[in-house]
Amino acid sequence: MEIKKLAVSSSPHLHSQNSVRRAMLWVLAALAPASLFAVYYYGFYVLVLLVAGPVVAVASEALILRLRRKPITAAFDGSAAVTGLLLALNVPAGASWWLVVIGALLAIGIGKQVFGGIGHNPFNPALAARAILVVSWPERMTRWVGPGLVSSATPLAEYRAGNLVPSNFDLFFGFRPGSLGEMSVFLLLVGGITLIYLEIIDWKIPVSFIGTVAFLTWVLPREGQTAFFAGDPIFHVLSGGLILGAFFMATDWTTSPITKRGRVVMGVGAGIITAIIRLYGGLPEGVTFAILIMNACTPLIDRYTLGKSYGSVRGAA
Amino acid sequence: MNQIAVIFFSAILINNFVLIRFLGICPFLGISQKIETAIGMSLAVIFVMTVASLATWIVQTYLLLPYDLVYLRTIVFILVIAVLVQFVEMVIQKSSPTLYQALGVYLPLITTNCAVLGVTILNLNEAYSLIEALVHGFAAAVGFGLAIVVFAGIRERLELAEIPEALQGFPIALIIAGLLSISFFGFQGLL
Amino acid sequence: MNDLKVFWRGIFDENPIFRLLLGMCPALAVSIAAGHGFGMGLAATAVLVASNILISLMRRVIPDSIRIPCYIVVIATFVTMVDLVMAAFVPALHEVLGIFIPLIVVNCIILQRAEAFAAKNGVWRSTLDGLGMGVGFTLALVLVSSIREILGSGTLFGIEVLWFWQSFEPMRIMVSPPGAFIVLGLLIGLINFLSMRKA
Amino acid sequence: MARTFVGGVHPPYRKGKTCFLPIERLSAPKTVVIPLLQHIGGINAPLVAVGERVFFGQKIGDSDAPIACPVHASVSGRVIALEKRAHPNGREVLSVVIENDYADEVHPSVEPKNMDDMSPADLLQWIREAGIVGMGGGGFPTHAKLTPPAGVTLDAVLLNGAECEPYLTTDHRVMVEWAEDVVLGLRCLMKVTGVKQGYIGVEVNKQDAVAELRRAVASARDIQIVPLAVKYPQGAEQQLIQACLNRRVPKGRRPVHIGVVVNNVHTAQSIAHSLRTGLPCVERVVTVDGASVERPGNVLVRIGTSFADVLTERGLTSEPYKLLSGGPMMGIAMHTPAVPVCKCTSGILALSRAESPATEAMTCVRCAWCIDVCPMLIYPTLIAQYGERGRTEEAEKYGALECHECGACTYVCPSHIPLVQWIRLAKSDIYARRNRG
Repeated sequence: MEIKKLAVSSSPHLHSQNSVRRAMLWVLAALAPASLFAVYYYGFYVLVLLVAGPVVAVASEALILRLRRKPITAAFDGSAAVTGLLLALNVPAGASWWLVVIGALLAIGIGKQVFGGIGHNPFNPALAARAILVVSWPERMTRWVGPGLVSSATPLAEYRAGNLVPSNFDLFFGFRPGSLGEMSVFLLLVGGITLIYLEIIDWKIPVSFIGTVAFLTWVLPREGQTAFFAGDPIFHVLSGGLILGAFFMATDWTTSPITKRGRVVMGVGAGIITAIIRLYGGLPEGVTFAILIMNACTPLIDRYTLGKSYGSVRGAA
Repeated sequence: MNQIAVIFFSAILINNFVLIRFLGICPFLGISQKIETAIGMSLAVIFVMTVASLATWIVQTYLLLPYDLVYLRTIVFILVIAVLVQFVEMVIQKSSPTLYQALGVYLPLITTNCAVLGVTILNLNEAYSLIEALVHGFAAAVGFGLAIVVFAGIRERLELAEIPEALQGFPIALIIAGLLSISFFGFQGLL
Repeated sequence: MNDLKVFWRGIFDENPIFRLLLGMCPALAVSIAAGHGFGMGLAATAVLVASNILISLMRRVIPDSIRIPCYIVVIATFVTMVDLVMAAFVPALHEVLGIFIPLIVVNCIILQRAEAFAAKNGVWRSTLDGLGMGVGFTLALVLVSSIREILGSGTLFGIEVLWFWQSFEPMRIMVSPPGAFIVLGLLIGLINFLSMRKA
Repeated sequence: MARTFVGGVHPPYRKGKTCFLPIERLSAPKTVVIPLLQHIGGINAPLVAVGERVFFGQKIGDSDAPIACPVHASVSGRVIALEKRAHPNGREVLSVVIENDYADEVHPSVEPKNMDDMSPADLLQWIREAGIVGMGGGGFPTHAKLTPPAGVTLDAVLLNGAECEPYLTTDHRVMVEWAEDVVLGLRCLMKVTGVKQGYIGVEVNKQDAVAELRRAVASARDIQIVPLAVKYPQGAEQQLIQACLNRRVPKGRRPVHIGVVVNNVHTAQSIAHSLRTGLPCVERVVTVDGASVERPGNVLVRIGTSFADVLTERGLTSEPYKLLSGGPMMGIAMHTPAVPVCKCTSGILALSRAESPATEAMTCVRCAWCIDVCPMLIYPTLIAQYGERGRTEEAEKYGALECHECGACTYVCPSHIPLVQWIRLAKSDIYARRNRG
């Protein structure tokens, strides 16, 4: 056998066959159970929202890439779909469809493509878009509904008002009003732990984030009270967008620290901000803003948590 | 005491000078390419704004208010700040060459930093006491520093990004500032 | 450069906000509504023209070493005059523009024009320059604030303009600080894009 | 409990086709091409001329450079050319081309040695004269590793039997079949350095090798077999030292600076073999594998045999997509099969396209997997990105110069960025800047 042509390339010559697309498909799969639960709980309308998010996100990404004269294949790497789904999971079930459409456009446009697309955005696109929606149409983004789209208030809002809140059982399995994706803590945990097992996300961020919120909401008195160590950490962990945020949004590769210690700093920082906003702020929920602020701090966190290299040891001639 | 704490946290988080009040935008956008320079600028601004709050409070209490010259506040304050910055520069240069090396280049730029003039006029409008004015000046500058250092971190990171050509420089900086400003909305209603 | 060019370039080629990137603070802060932007633009134009004229007149008298403090005093004087005039005749506008009227003193455009143009040119050309820059600044402010007002309130100069779209729900972020940053950023980007395409 | 280091990856082993096959001797080729540079250091000057007859084991190139190692004729015959030939390092290197007369007439100087009769200094000299270099792939002259810098006392000799590269089973077979020689070579190295404790680190997937070595060491206390976790790059010098001795080599230093000497097991075996027979390093074991190879296996090859000759003898089933010298993680892709087997050629891999797929690089998404797996605990993606933009200061700050190019980062990168390639570029830019400065 004669050898005519040989491919020459730099080592290594093996690859793990990991890809961004594969990881993103896993994230979508991990979000699927919680998404389907929302459809089951609220009805067919939310399926429209959950499909509209990814579809608009992918389409707008493709369009913008086209305008930028970049290969539009990048729109189908799954990251835009994840952004779109996360955005849809972050609106209340009673939200109008156009909120999801505008949100997905903002997420991809202002949140991602202005910075050059995947890998470059400093803020989590879905959360940036959600924050814009919350500030723009606060009533619509807090128009919570129960099953059958009957108007209702979220547990956190009830808690704030001093009203009765659902049992921890209902909170854990998702039988309560909330954003589409924050309903079933149980199913979110299944998805999140799968991603940790697959090493797609690092456990340090969710664990430190949730742990900090639990600790602070236990220790600190809520507004208007003075007793320390009298909070209800289990309620705070199970309600609101904490589980969704901690497992699926604070762990976003591009916008979270790349150093191991930095990820703990990110989780703790987001936990502190979330707890403070929930206990003393003007909004009932603070996960979105907490993660956005930590996103902004990520470059600084990376810079000041750089670890020592293998060779950074003293004591040799 | 509580009032002081409210002024302090409000000036940093809720009414952040740069992100919510739009004061000090020029240095915020202009001197934020590197984290080191942003830190240097922040320290200089913290120093000058605190001292300027003190100086203008004295001028306002013992000169403007007794003699009914409040309408001259703009001219008087800008002169006070200009003189102050010159004076501070000279003192630092003589007393601490290392500090001068760190802050020296930023000092002349501060005269035209509207955050400094802004804080003194706000102190006057709010009729703050001396302590309140000092805390407000200091906290507003800390808020400025926080914003500019975080911002510089993001900009340093974006040096590696493939930002569309038309958006490079100021436009992208403004968009980041906008998103940063939204993030700070979470603190609304705190306190 | 002919006189007309001196006037025109402040409006397009060297528009203070879009091209020189000066005077960002007022452009962001008072652009909530077109009316505010217009008022701010006129106030800044008045100061700009007046200070350009006076500094041009005194350009041989002012010693070089203390020129900046002198300019600032001149500008501060005019700002105080504008401040008082507005308080007397348009108190409502004066109220909403608030601290940003005295802050015209440290608006970089005015000092920059004094230093870069009025100190080196005659009175007539300095007047034209001030006027051009002022009009450019005003137009830019009106543009930014119109966009924010339409999207954020559904009105323009306080008049309902989206009458054909009854279900429009104002995007309130446009009238809050983040909206200012984002709209101005995208506008400058758009203008860069258009001028790059032309070039 | 198997020991290991921080970081690392788990590529597929792909050792199954060759690891149970005994070493076979490959017939000597018609001509051998012996490069005058087969080590790290200064190139040798030729000691023979075209037309001259040379003996088997005759020294044909040597140098006065402090770090250099002579080369020897691996056949007897006539020198037919002295010219630049393709070399596995990718460049062209001055080489002695010998036409084999198949007489294998041994050079008169060749006579067996007895280690016990020789002083450490004699042994050190012999290791140089026998042309022994690091046979794991590094190619650093062995004798140059054995002299500690002033102020350092050597206290450990480590043999590297990790063989963490996929496909390669050279060291594995050497340990299984020639365990006595490996142990004898280690004792020789210990005698030269005056070190009382020797270690042999072996990944635990080679239980037969561990058993053979244990048998060879028997009850002796001076040599310890260290079981190592199966993880890439367990066989990299720094990682081996971390795993076996829990020590680290400081930045910019070599193991010898912390009192450790590390050698490959095949190197140790070669030392023992050269002492027993008196023959210098003229042959080595090479793993021949890859989907395009008809009869994969480990072959004992004369130095200077071309890859083409080896592949002809073992057969090709299809035209290979890539031809590698070394393992798939750190090996070099050859542009021609005419390159000769050198002392540090551990494997010849003729890979099909399916085994080594080409992928298109995308943007870094900051997943930080490269950072998590990096055994040197540096920041591959940042070095690569700054390196790509020519910003050497940042590249250096994030650890470019510590990278030993194991390829773990590139292996895991979900964006398929050729990180090692960019880091290599960054390193050369940093050195270029230093030389200018």
